[in-house]
Amino acid sequence: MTEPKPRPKRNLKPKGIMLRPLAVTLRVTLRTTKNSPATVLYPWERLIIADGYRGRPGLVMDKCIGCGICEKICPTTCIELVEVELEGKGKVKRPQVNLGRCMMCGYCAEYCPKNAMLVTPEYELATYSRQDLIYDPFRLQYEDRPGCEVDLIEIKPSELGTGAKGHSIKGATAGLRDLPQVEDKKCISCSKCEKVCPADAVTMIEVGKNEKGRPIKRPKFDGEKCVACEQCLDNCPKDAITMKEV
Amino acid sequence: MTEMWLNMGPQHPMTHGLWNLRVKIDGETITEAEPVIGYLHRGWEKLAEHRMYPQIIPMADRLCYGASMSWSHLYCMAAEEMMGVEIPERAKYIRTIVLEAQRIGSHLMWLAALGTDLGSYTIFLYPMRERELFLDLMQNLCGARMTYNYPRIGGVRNDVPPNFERDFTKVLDHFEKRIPDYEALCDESTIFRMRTEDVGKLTAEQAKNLGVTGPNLRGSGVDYDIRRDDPYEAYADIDFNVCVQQGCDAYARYRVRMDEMYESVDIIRQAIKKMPDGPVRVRPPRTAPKGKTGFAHVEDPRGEGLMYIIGNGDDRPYRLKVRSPIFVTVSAAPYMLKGYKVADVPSIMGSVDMCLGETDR
Amino acid sequence: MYGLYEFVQGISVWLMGIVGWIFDFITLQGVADWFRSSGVVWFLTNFIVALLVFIVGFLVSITFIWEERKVLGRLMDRRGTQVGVLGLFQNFADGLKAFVKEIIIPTEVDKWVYDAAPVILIGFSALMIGLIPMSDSWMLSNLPAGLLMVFAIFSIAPFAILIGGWASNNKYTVMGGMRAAAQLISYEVPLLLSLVGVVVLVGSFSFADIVHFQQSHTWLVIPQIIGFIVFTVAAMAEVERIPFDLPEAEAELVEGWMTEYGGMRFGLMMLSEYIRAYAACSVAVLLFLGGWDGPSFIWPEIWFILKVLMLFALWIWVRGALVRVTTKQILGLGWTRLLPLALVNLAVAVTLRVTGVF
Amino acid sequence: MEEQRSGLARGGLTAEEIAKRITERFPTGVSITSAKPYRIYSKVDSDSLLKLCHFIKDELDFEHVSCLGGVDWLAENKMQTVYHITSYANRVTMEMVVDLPRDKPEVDSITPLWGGANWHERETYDMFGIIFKGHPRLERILNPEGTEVFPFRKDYVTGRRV
Repeated sequence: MTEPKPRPKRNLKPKGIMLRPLAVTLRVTLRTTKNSPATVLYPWERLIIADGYRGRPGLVMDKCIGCGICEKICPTTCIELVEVELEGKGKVKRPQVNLGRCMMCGYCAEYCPKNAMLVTPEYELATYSRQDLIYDPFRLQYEDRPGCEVDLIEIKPSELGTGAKGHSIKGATAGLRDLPQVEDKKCISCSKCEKVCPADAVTMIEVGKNEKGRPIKRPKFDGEKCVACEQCLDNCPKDAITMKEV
Repeated sequence: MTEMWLNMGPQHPMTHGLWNLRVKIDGETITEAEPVIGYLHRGWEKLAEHRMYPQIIPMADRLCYGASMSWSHLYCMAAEEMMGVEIPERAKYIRTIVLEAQRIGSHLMWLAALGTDLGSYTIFLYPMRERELFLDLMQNLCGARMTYNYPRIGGVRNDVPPNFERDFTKVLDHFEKRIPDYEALCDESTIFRMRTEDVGKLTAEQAKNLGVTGPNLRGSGVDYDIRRDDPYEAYADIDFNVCVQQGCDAYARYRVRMDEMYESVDIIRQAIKKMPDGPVRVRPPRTAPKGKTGFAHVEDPRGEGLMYIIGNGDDRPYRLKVRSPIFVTVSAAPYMLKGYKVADVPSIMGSVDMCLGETDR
Repeated sequence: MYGLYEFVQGISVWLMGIVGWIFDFITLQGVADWFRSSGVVWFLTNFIVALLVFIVGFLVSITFIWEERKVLGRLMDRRGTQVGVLGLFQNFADGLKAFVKEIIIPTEVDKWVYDAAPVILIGFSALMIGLIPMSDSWMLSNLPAGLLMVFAIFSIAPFAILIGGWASNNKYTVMGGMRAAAQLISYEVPLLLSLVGVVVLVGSFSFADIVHFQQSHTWLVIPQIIGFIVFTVAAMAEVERIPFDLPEAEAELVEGWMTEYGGMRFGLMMLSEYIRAYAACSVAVLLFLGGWDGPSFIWPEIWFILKVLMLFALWIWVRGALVRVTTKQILGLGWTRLLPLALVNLAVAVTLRVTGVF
Repeated sequence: MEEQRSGLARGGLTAEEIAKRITERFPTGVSITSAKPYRIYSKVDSDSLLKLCHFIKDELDFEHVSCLGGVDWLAENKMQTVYHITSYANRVTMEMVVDLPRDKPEVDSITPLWGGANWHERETYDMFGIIFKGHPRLERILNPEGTEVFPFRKDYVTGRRV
């Protein structure tokens, strides 16, 4: 590598008092009079929206499993899981977004393990009242189309420099996600984790019987299905579950 | 009464944000000046202590709207230093490219603000017109126009879109032809030269001692640029000049920034050419050990930005300290202003490139 | 040529005839005679003529604002105002908005003076419109000293600015008023000196005489080019336009002497500025660019208005291209550059006169 | 190649050399944790801070205060001030950590040496209540005058209105 070449010095002394600024503005005037100016007549003309533009969040109801990762990662805590009645599923939890607080960072779509949260190209969101800014899960729905999903492709630190391609953490991701672990002594076999798990990744396995004859169950976590949402952690009555980082 | 205090701010066209410049004037000559800040204080550092590591990135974007990516990038660098994360080569190059694009955007906005300060709305609109092109590039890259949320601890959010190279090359070619327009409006206008030359003198000694950094420091003739002298990301592999002017006045500071725009264009071109293939994001640890510290400093468009971060054993930092360049530079304002006229205040403070979001934090 | 005055006089006589006939009909002979008397007709004629002249001048001033918005927009690569057809309704929308705004008077202002300043400004600006002829027929009166009169009125504005700034009880307005006073005083001298050349050549202060002189000889911009430049620069400073808008330098003095005025007071002050710009442009056209002189396929009034608008476009261009100067520089420019130039111009005029070229 | 561009070859001292000179000069009071290119990390006693600062300013060309901040360690019952001082000539940034007792956080001001530390020290006082002895004007800067709490201390209850 060579030392960079210094830039040629240009003569920037004012020539003819102030003729140059006048000439430049005149050139622009002639150009804008002939062609149209740089400004856009907004309601009639619009800027081109790029692929992956981050407008308001959108939700694909069928894909959502109600894991609550979006609620946890949201920096402004504008996402809240609310109970909704769904056909065929009964009462389930789905995200509701308060767009008055949303800053369109796209984290919910990025960290969503099922690509149920989307970034939509909708940006005209003004309403007349703050109530109207709260989008319930049904209003939040958006058609599931390519370009709105945000993929999260990462490599493990150990793979750095090995020429490894990234792995998407969405879909089947055994060994790429953090996995919960159960601490044997603390667990009281309550099966709560099995009930709250949104991805059906927890199965209670009988490992023996206690002195009263009741079965002792321990959860088994399925690495293929687990989405690392930490619902089991939060709901464990004895704090017996911890996350094991990959 | 021969002297009076004049409050320029907090609501004043000169201030570019919320701060108060109290000047004591004798007629129109400034005899004393006292910047008052804190109107925009949001407790950013305390807020960050209550956020998870990834959640701080969009917050860091809001430190400065002019060059938001350089702040979130700085946060990521500091966190990587603390966690000991290495990032992929390609991510380094992408970061270099967007940082330089941010630098151009920030400098364009500064030029625009300087234009309105000096009374020319034309100088406001021309740079803003070209800044729009860079916003469009960023929109293609990461989906947002101003607060990008693009760098991540361990890389960047996504790989560059298709046509990235073509778009950048086109915009840069167009932009490079536009810079002479600004120079014609500013450099080659006698009145602009009269307004900016020999005002706001800050000698090299003063500038060093008062902690003035970045283009303001180089305008005082000190040859120091963190990009070259403490290289981060891919700057070590790229050839560029450090723009230094010996004038020590507002015009020198202006000139440094204009030259830096040319340099940034060159840097982006080189980086695009050298960009390797590969992954762009390493999985970072979710938590950081307690008591582990790390700091990183970068050449922000406005000067030296530094973040010092301490881990807490869980997924939130224990302490995050931000050094904002303008916070220190504005403390040097009394030295720049003393002895000049009230009419020189806009050109002096305009040449400093104020940004209150990062100053008050 | 049928003049405006005669035309309106005819209408007045006709109108008064009708009114007189009505009073005749109801057998009020004395009242009818009074309405038909020459005094009433004379008054009505003058009233209507004055109204017409004022309205037309006023509309041209408003066109100035529109022109500034549009031309400045194109200079800056944008479209300018879009309200209504070609943005023509913007001024009326602005005026309406200014009218319905709440009248806010800051505490501890000197109320009488605070109220008087906009009145003085707009009043004398409107008076100036009346004094500027648009053609031989489109004028209120051919004053023998019309030029002097216009500039006497022109220099009353700094007084209003000064007292307005002082009465507002605000540091910015006081500084703005002081700057205005300093600037206007220093520019009054080159402004008037640059006109002396024309007066020397023509030998009259009357606008009509000056234009007739140019019609018979040549446009005075040719021998008096230095005077024209000096006049343009000085007039820009007088009207406080960028690059010379120090008294209202918004970057340092917020809005200068206008800071504390709001609503229609502010609207009137802005309007008076454009009226003053119109007056300055008109005087420049009358004195240097041949006034209403031009090929006769359109009316001379249209020629005049076109020339004035073209000259103002030049001002807008300068505004778009340049930045504001500082007090020190503006005073330096006035006293050390413009004043000697004006004197040179005067010397040229005297030489031309003495050698008998004109 | 990198060295050539970095300015280490421009006649400046390397970080290791600086660390050596500091340990020679200050056998006690200053402990260099690590030194690598462009970086020196050190822990300094609050008594020897000012002496060290004089030394590195006058003899080692450290011209610029990059950063100065405070840390409140509630559990360890101590406070820290952290200095990052840069040398333009040597291209080295040095981190100095000074431990202070939490009940009486006082440290010498370095503002007389570097004017750039002025507002940083004011801010640290404002947020942590650390007293900088010898500071020309130790007042509130970001918080309004008359605030009675130090909001960045860990025992400050967030959410409370002052």
